[in-house]
Amino acid sequence: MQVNDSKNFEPVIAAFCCNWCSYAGADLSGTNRLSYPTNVKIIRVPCSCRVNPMFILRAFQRGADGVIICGCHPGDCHYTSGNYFTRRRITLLYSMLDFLGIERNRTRLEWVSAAEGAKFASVMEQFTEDVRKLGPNRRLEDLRCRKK
Amino acid sequence: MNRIGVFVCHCGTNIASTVDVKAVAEALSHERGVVISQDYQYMCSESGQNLVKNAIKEHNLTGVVICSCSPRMHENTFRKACSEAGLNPYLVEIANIREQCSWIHKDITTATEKAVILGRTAIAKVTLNTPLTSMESPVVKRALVIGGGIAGIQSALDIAEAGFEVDIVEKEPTIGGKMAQIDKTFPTLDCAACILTPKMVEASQNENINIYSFSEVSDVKGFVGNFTVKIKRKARYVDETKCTGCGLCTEKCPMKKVPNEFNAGLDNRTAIYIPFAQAVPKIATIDPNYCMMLKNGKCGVCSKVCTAGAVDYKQKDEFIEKKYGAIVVATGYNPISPEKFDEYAYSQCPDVVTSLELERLMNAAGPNGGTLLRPSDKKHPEKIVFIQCVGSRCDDDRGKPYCSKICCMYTAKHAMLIREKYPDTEVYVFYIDVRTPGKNFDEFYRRAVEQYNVHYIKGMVGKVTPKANGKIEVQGSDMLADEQLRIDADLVVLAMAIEPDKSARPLATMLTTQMDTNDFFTEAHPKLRPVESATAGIFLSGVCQGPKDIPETVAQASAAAAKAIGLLCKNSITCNPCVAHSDELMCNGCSACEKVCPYGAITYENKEFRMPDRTVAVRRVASVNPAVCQGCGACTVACPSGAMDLNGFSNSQIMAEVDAICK
Amino acid sequence: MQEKMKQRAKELLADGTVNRVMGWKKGEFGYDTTPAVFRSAEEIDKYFVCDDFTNSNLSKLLVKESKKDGVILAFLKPCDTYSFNQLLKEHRIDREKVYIIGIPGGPKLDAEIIKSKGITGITGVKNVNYTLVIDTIYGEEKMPFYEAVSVKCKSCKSKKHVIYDELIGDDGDILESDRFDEVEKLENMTSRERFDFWQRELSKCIRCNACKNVCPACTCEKCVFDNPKSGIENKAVSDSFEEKLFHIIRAFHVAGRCTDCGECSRVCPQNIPLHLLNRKFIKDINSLYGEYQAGADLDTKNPLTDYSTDDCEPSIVHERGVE
Amino acid sequence: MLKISLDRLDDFFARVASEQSLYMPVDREDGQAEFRKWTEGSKLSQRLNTVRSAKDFFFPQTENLVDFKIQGKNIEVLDTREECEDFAVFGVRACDARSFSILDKVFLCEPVDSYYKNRREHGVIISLSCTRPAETCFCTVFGIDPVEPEGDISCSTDGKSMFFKVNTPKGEEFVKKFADVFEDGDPAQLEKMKEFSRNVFKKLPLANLSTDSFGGDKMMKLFNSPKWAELSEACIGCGTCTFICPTCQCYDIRDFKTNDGVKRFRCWDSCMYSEFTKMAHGNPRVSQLERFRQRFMHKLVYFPSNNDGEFGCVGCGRCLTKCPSSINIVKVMKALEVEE
Repeated sequence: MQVNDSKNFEPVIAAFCCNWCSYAGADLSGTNRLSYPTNVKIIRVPCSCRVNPMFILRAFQRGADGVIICGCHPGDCHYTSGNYFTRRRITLLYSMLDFLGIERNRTRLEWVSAAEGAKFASVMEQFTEDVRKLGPNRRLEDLRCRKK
Repeated sequence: MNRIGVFVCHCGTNIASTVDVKAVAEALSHERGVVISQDYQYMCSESGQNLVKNAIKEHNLTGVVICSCSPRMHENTFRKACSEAGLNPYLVEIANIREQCSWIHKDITTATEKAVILGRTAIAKVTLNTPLTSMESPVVKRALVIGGGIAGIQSALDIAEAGFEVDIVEKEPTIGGKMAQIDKTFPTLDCAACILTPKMVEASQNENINIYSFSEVSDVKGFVGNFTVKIKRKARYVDETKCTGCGLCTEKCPMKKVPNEFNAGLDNRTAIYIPFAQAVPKIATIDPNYCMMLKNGKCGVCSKVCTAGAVDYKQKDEFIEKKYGAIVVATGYNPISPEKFDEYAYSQCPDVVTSLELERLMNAAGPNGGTLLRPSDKKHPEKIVFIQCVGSRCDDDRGKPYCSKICCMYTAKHAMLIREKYPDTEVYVFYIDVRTPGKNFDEFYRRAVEQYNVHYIKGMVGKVTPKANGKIEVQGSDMLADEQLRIDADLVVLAMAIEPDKSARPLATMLTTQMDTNDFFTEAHPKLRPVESATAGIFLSGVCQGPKDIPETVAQASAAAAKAIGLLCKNSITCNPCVAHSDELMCNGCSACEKVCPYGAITYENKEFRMPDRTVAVRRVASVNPAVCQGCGACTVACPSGAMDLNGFSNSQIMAEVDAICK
Repeated sequence: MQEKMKQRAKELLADGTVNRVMGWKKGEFGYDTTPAVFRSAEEIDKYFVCDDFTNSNLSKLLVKESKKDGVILAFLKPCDTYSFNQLLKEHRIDREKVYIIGIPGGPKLDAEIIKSKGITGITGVKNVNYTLVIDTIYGEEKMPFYEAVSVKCKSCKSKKHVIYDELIGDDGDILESDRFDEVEKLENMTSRERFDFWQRELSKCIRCNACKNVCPACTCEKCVFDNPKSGIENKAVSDSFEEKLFHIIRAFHVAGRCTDCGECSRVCPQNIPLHLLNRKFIKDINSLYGEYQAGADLDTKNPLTDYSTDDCEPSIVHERGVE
Repeated sequence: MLKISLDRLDDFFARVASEQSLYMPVDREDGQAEFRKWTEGSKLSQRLNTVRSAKDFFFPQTENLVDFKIQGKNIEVLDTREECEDFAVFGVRACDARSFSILDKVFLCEPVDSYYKNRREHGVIISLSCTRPAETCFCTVFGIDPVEPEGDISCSTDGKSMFFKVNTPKGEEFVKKFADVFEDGDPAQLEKMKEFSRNVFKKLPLANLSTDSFGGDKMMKLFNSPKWAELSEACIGCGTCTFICPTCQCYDIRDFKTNDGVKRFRCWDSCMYSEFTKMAHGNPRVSQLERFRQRFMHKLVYFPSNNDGEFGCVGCGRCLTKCPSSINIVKVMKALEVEE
């Protein structure tokens, strides 16, 4: 059972993008005028391995309904190995969130290269839709930060 | 107190057509800390930049937010502009309202809303920005080349030509490496020695090059531009400064039963030896494992015959320490041992040889003076079978998963040379695939098949059995004809896979560079930075990075040299200030950060701390070398206490951005 | 056993091998033992105890003790040696300053379990052939030994000492344990059920920090939760989000380092099954990145500071089991 | 004397709960008890005590003090205080019942803590006498009679009925409000039971613990005792003892930044924590020894010194059960007493 608090629910999506691949991929999707929902707001990080689980939880606390992390494809990391660490950390974190009963589709990790503007747009489109279906984040929210 | 200036760019109509820039500027002007918020047609234009510069001066700004195109586009432009106006360039943040807003959204209302949020996010971050200064680190104008094969020699020569001092460290008594052992080279069939030895001589004569032969790197400290390397000069029991290389000692030495490595163990040398005639440096070396004087104190012949008085039985290993700005790794390769491949009967039959052994058998300076004879009975082989991919493209742990790349070509070379010199000899080659990409390579292979009638058989050899009559039965399958073959050969040649030299892994640890699972050094980027390691100042030359033939090796050696020269040309390196730093008071010294650092930028030291109870405690704490750190941030997440943080992308900055976005 | 330990401790004190002994001290009611440092044979004779209730893990205390002058003798149970090794691996303990005597492990008992059976007024507990004879002010009570075994000993992973200078008693083996059964049970629930389960459990948290302060993997000079600069510092749970944040981040910080000693659950005054969070990480690490036991040795890389190029993608989480 | 027969007790609870919030100890799945709001089907716990004490009702772990609403460059202060609704807490043991008088001394003296006072004025304490104490109980040491607990109303049972004794005007009002549920009963049997219970208390292992060595006048001698080092050695510096203690009353005031402003709240703090009383210059209590000493000195010396000899401990025994290292006030008292 999904709870939809309002019909016009617009999810807040925080997207962490690595500077070298995914942020550039997002730029490319802009250059090519490939639209994706305004719900997605990007935070630039040097590498996906900079994303601390604290940031992800913080986003949910502060009202995000979905968090997505994007990095270079495995093997293509600008810093050679960063995204491999990301992959392990985020897999374990997501598994833990799932274990605690947080909806799986609120979190995602995607590899988007600087050339994949179209992929970036479609990934964001899809993710926003998935989160929209889930409804507002209630299981991992901080009531003090709930929007009135 | 923050005094932030916000500058919203129209980018002509690029932004302004879908984002109400005036509304964005107005909305952001109410944010805390914002003292001026303006919009302008083209913020990146000179007049736009002047607008920013004037505002900085007029309002004494402590931070600047530019709402414009991607920071990948103009971040540097605005940083420079701010810097010119006296504001630290790292107090600038860009809100990307073009690529990530106006260009992808169509509805002005929602696009404007989003632009405001992106602007707020940048404001939230910039309030936490701190001024950063790029550090300058001096460069020692000397390079170290580790390995004196063709790769090392080429890199050294190129660097020396550019006017920089180079040291070559070679673990063998002579430079030259594998190429010195090779007879002819493909696809031109010119003599390897003829093209290599002049280079060796050139290296020894170049006044910028200093060769440490019979030496090994034992420790590396420091970082790009400033490495301190400890070199172990192994005792060769001959004074290098006195030995003239006359070779008299090697003639007189009574211990003549030492397997000769240079000839792949196919013949013997003396205990005091010079590896080969054109060795560089041409200095004798005593092999302590065989020298009777060193083993039991009886003999001393070499010392007696040496007119230069160069022999010194008391010599000890020596260590020297030198500073280098750049290091080129050229540690090369070795063929793997055929021992694990029992089915090919290498250990049972002397007439089953490896390709490198065949090179020596055919070489004029080899054990047979250049006449191809079977090792067992010194007879001329009439039927020779080559077996390809022994240990290459292998899916079990006896061999290597990769293609060794050079075997197809050198086998074609061998087959052709044999057919040329001994037309009565039949040559068979069992192969999985013949891979001949390269200039004039496929033509070369086709010549072997078409012109020299070498029998290429697509298939694997199942078993090699030495027979009583001296023949060797090779059982294999011909996959194209779909039949089993039995060939009674006189000589079987195994194209062994090649692997990185065993010294590479400990070296990689010392250099804090990365290696793949096969012990090949990992390049910084497989396509765009193929000759640099991920560790700044360490360059990769030759097969240590992956299987290569000679032309490729030389090309890469020169490329590595070019990169090293590029570094050595600088007087100092400007470091990216957005690097990690550790708060010593919080650091546990647990080593988690060090383990994830791809650059080896983190070291530990024991430091004294004054504790709250006024006692002094010694704690192990991490310190980041800002000249080596590239700012990826992997360590910041590995650190459980949060002692490690990243300049420019600090925990608090990113969290402030998260807060602003999720508001 | 206890007598042998006292004997050996006194010998080592006497011959100067060590100048302090770390063990446990008797309490008021025969079940409340306290970790303690003994400095003389007299103290040992008078107070030293090692019985069914000496279940606390001494490893973490050695972080502080190994910084003091002289060598300290520590009695470590098999599970404690894993914690010790892990601390050694993280450079938190000076090995030279600790003399380890490995002692047989549990199963150790938990007085809280005895009390939860309604037995109260306890003045002494005896183990008579695996029946507990409990003296109370209301008369004698009995209960089977195994019913009072503490949670951390119920699914013991190993009876083997991974580090020691000498042993008292025999060394045991690594055991096949059912320690992941409970985790699996939760995994098989629906997402909603899991959420309700943890919401109920974690809402009991009073943020006393006992789990954190007792944990041998939590030895940070300054914990992020105590550090105003970390951005997630807090002293009390003001919202159900914060209890989740605290326990997720804590489990994440000890992931790959937690030896599963079970101290967190033992000390939790609210009986929150905190060990399940850590075990979830251990189970995931084992199944996704290969078997790994923190503290088993000094060399194997922590799976979280290591990687393989063919690791699974996080989507594996989305694909498996029940949503 | 007012009574309700035990089989009608649930009706009484339902009746009270229909008019106001009623809290009482109920059993939890893990075999421990906690105070919960009464709902249909709630069963009064038979356990001696709850894990958390009853102080939560008047001094909750966290509590919002004031809000600041921030809009752009404007800040607005919002008073979030509201008049508390009437509520009753049933089943408070004698130790916890006494704790309120200790907390009152702290929070109701000038300047009065209006947040605490608000709750205190609207809460009725219905205490319950003890019949089956645990080995960890030592309330009698502090002059508490567990058979005649304090509180607005005190209850005791003779096995058949629950007897209600009204102690305060607030209790009087409560009884009046629900007068219809009470009967009149003969407490003869009850008095016998009480006598029996009193004898049980005399047999408790800690019954003879002495407070003679403590009090304000022993300050310097106790403060400088060399025993503290050894006593605090095993303290892991957690806040378990503090947070389950019915009399610990230290708190911190903090700000939480919400999306549109700041919530200022207070939360329990523990003198066992390394961050406690941290000031600009650092922390005056530099090691666990000082922190540990502070907690016990406060209960046994400073508090009585400021409050006419009343100790800051009620002998509930929670810290004896819950301390991860089994160090507690009794061990401290015994150790320091030996010295005397």
